[in-house]
Amino acid sequence: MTLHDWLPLLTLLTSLVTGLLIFFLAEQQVRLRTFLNMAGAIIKLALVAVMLWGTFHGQSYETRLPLLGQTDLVLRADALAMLFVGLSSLLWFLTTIYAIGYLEKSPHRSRFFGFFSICVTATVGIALAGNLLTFFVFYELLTLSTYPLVVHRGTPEALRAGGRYLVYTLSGAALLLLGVVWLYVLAGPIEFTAGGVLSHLEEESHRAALIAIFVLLVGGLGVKAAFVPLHGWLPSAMVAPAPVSALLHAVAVVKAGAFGIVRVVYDIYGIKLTESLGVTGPLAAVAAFSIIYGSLRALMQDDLKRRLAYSTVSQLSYITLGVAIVGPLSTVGGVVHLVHQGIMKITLFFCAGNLAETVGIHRISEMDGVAKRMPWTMTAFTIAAFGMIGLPPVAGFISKWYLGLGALQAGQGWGVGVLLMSTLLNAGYFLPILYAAWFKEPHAAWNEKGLKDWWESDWRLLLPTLATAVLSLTAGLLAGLPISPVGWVRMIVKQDYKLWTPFLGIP
Amino acid sequence: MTSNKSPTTEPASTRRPKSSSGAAGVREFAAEIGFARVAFNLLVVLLLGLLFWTVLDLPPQSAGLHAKVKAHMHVSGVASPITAVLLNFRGYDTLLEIVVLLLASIGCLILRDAPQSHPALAPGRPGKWVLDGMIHVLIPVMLLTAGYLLWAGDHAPGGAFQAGAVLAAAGFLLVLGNRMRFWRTPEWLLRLSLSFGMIVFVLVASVVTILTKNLLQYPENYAGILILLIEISVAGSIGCVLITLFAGHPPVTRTPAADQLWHSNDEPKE
Amino acid sequence: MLVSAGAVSTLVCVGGLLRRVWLTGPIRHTVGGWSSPLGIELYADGLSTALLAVTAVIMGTAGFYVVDAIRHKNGHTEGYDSDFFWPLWFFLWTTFNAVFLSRDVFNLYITLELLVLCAVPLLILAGSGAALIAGMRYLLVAMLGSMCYLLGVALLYAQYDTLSIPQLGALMVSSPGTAAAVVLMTLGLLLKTALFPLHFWLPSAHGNAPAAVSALLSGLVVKASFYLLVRLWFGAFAGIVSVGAGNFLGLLGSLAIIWGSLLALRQQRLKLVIAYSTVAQIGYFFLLFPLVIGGTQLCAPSDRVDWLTMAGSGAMYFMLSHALAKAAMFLAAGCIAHAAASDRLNEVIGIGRYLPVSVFAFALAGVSLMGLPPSGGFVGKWMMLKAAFATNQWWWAMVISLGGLLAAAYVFMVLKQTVVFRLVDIRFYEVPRGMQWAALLLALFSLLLGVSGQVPLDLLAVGSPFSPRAGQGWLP
Amino acid sequence: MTALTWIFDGLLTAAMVYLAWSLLSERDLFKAVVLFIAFGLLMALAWVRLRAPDIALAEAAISAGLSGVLLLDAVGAIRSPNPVPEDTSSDSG
Amino acid sequence: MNQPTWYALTGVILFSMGIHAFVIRTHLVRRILAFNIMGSGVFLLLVAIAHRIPGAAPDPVPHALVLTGIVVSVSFTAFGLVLLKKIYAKTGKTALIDPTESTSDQTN
Repeated sequence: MTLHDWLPLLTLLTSLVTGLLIFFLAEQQVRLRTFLNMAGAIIKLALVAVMLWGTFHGQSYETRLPLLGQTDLVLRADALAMLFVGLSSLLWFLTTIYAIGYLEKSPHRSRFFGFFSICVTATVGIALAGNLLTFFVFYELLTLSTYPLVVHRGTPEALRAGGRYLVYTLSGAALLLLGVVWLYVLAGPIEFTAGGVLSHLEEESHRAALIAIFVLLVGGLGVKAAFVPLHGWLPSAMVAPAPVSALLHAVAVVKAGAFGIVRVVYDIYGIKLTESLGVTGPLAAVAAFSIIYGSLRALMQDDLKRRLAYSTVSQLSYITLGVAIVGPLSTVGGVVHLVHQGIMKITLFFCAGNLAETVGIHRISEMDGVAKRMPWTMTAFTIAAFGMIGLPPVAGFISKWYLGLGALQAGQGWGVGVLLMSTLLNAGYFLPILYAAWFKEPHAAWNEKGLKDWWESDWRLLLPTLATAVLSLTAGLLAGLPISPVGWVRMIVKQDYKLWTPFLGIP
Repeated sequence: MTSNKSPTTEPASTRRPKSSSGAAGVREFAAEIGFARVAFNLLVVLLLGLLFWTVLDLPPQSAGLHAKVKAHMHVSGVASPITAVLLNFRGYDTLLEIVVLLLASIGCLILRDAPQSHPALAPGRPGKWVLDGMIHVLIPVMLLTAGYLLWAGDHAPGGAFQAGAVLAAAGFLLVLGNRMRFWRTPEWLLRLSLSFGMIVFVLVASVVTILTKNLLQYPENYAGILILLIEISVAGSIGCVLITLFAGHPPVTRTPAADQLWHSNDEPKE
Repeated sequence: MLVSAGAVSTLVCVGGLLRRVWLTGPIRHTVGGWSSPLGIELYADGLSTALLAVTAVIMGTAGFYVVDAIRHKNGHTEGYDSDFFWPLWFFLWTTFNAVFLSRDVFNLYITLELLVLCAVPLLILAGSGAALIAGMRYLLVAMLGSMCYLLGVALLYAQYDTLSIPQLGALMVSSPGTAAAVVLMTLGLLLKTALFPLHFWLPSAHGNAPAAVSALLSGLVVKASFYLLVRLWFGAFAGIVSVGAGNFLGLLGSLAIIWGSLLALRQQRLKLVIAYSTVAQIGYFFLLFPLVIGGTQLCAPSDRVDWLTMAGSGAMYFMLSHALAKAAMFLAAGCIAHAAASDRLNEVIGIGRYLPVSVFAFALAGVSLMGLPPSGGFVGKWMMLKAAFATNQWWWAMVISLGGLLAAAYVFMVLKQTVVFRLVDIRFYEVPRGMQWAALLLALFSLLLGVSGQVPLDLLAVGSPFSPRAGQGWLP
Repeated sequence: MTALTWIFDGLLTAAMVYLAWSLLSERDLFKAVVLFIAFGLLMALAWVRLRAPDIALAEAAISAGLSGVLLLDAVGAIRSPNPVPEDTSSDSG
Repeated sequence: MNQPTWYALTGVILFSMGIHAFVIRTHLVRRILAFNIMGSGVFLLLVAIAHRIPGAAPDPVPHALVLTGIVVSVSFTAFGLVLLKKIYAKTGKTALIDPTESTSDQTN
């Protein structure tokens, strides 16, 4: 058991241990709690960096713990896992700083940060999962640990939102469990291996069972990936504090669902089997419908966070669209959007939280001329908004470009149509905000919350926002380098699916 | 064979109408459960038929374990087969049974109210001299029979339980004749007498188990004596337990709460 | 002091037995040196040792809870301080050990009687009118149940002249007598296990008992008669029990899950919610019968062996983790009732701020009841689901997942109450730390079962009653 | 089976069944308990007929004697000072 | 139709009457009576099967079982009656028709 076997487990334990320790801290031990949080985040980042460097050079890390009969708990750091782990640990570091600033005087902070760290543990667990059982274990742990965060404020509507969240996620998890168990019975203990493992089952007349299992799995994951019929819990969960909706509902929880679908399609069924089963068509249709529907609903929202929530619903389905359109370029587009959307969306939520905390703005109608009061926050907001729409310098453009090209290459012209329509809709619900913020005059005095020192608001709220904005910019600009998210995804696609994709599709 | 058992629900309490109050409620309640009563009667008749068929179908000539018991009688240390089975071959059952008796008496002691006199037996009840006469005559005879039964237990019908029962009968007479303020006995004496039988049995069992490395296996030549020892202590203890079950619990005096409740809703028809 | 000495010594013995069974396989001990048809046999295989271990853990922790409750009694102590409490407590513990070890049908009759006679006085110690009536109802049900069971025993002895389960299993042939015996014994045990139509006595009994006692009642007493039913159906009656009978029990189990959960959602008192949850979870255990018995015809003969032991040990695993979780839940409810001086749900609103440990214990136990991953319940549910799919009985899989969701409904209904933010700051009684930590300890044990999956499963497989024996049992 | 024993057994069993039936459907509790004691004695007779003297002794002493006394005491306690007429009308219970 | 079968049949009849009365009657004393009748029925069956061979001595094992059974049923009866008296003293009820208010306000 060399160090390489313990690294995945260590990354998992850093946040779990800090979480459990924080649970037992009294409310007023702020400095100790902050230290623990920061230490956990930094150690995790360091470990992830080591593993990233190692995976880049072909080193494999795997921890195997006996859990249940022949299937055991497997934590494996393959390329796809490292992408998601990197994203979530980096953003956890930034969100912790943000949360410390955001929850300055509120009660129950020990309980909050305890569950917050357990959530991140679950997300890292989902990313590193080596087989479906491990994936399911952490998938459930994520549901359980996010519930206390959603109902953190204890207000009646928080409880209602929590109840709704539970109903959706637990029934989704029940579907997923049925699918997973049926798959284990059919195919025995299977692991995530590039190219899929179920091809041998296809000719043994298990087609109907395989399709049923696929529907169960994607249905279960779809709840968290916010497909349209199952997305109801996401907007109502916006009642949670800003750091929660930022990290969890923009990055960790929803990405878990999308990541699960990527795993199921690529690492369990394999792209050839999914295509031959004919399930990619309906999946693409659902994704397209979610994109359009999400954007339309976002147009009608006046509350800033609810509009961002519906935009998440639509952006998430890009990933599923990329997965559903069979082809190397669209795969790269879909998987890389997982990272890009994460960075951009978290910036938007940070700005929304910042606006709410500093000047008490919750509704878009109140945002007239807010840029004069908070220029830095609004520049970050603008960069992220441009990225969402898909304007070139920011990361969003890259993934939309790949998706479009992939759709054309796979002969699915309507895909490009959907992308164009959604880009227009994105512009439709982001540009008015920017126009109001930058060019309109503030019609009422801001009710200052007294957080303004020589920065425009508390530094702990502002710095993470700017950091993520810069990140989404650099991810767009330096897309060519191998270390950038796009480069990493192209390496995954080359390494795992034997298809080399030229940069930006230009051969 | 599909198990044709349909659950015998307790119709009286599962289908209680919400507002059963007063005689009207009960009458309408009776009508309502008519159907369930008929179904249940049918079920019982069905069970009866199945049992009839079974009894008629039992193997006619089967000696059961008689042969095996006879084969091991010489080792069991007692002559009467029943006592042998009871105390040697299935001694574990008897041990548990003594604990059952002890627990029943503990149950009664828990429910004991503050001791008061037993009005039913207030002195001067009519016919008292008949009771006194009986006590003078019967008690010594009863004690004698109890002793005999105990002694005869190992070779003739009789044994610990019968002796204990006779002792209890004697105790009842004394309690009814107001000669024994049973519930004024000091607490420790009461508890010791109740658990005496079990303590002896357990002591003997543990000593024997340590000796022969096998639970409740009496060494060959001591079996008879040990069994007798157990029987004596158990008989005494059963006597005390049964008396406690009867008299340890001072009489129920109508508490005011019960009176008030009693008249609020009329006596539910039993 | 004496109490802890007794508890520690029993724990040591059970530990020793566990190690022996783990190393050398099942142990047979003939009481009094007489072999089975004449004498009584004690038999310790994997399942009984696991149950003994779980009983020792629950009794020990609940005992610690009671000791702490007595030491800090402020007013209401729910009858723990009666001087008959500890004798009854240890008699109950001895009876559990007797039930789980004995293999003689009549001996089991007496141990069941003992169980009732220990449980009812403990129940009555609470002293309230409702407790007395609940005790009486439980006593009557137990009387009816044990008398039916005894008639079954009489019929079996009449036909086969032996009372030991393994021998009965070997001799048993299908005949009216055996059919009557099976029906009667099953009916008796169903009454005592409180399966759906016969469950009416359980909620009032478990709802009104003192917290530690209802932890034992729900956690263990109900399981003893279920364990006995499993021993009989897979030991003695293995040869003649038909698939229809198995499915019938499964059907009753599913109805129990639905009925118990729905009623649990409508209760006003915390203890009654947990009591009805017991009624529902009992339904889970009974799914074992259709899975194992039904499974013989429906799944491919080649891999039948491991699926049967899978379903069997899965249900047993679920039972073990349910025992721990339910005991933890009742102890946590005891702490909450102790603090709020009443366990009505609308009076415990916002208690999460004052009793974080007990609420966390309640949540952990709830996780195990729901069968969510980190807990032991998940392992049991996972194996039962696998067995259901392997034997192509997918409808039982539906029932299992539905049960999990319903369990989630009533657990979160309670948790929602404790998380609510209360503006008015009402005074809760101070609950001693020992009581809260006892509840948390049991919940952590239930979680431990979930994490250490493999070790208990191997223990359960030692001499498991579900592994088919050659030439006999349900393997045609 | 000689005719005499056949008749005796038949009568004994018929009496027992009849006694049990009337005991269970008796309205007045006190009468029911008295009938129960008589039933206990008949049972003792039955044990003797089945060549089980031990059980005859035990049955007579315990179930007829003891249970009878306990039941009588309980009925006495139940019967309140102003006894509500026991033999009430519709025997629904 | 020899003597043991005859007694076994009466035992079975007694058991059925007992179980029928136990479930139908709601008055506690009646139920305890029915319980005793059921007990006598079962014991009658047990002893009847112990004596099936006309010539030989009866098989002692059922006799021991019946003795134990009698003692157990008497302890149950006694405990039930004491509990009944206590319930009567506390609540004035002698039947378990409707669960008292403190258990659950609707049927179980």
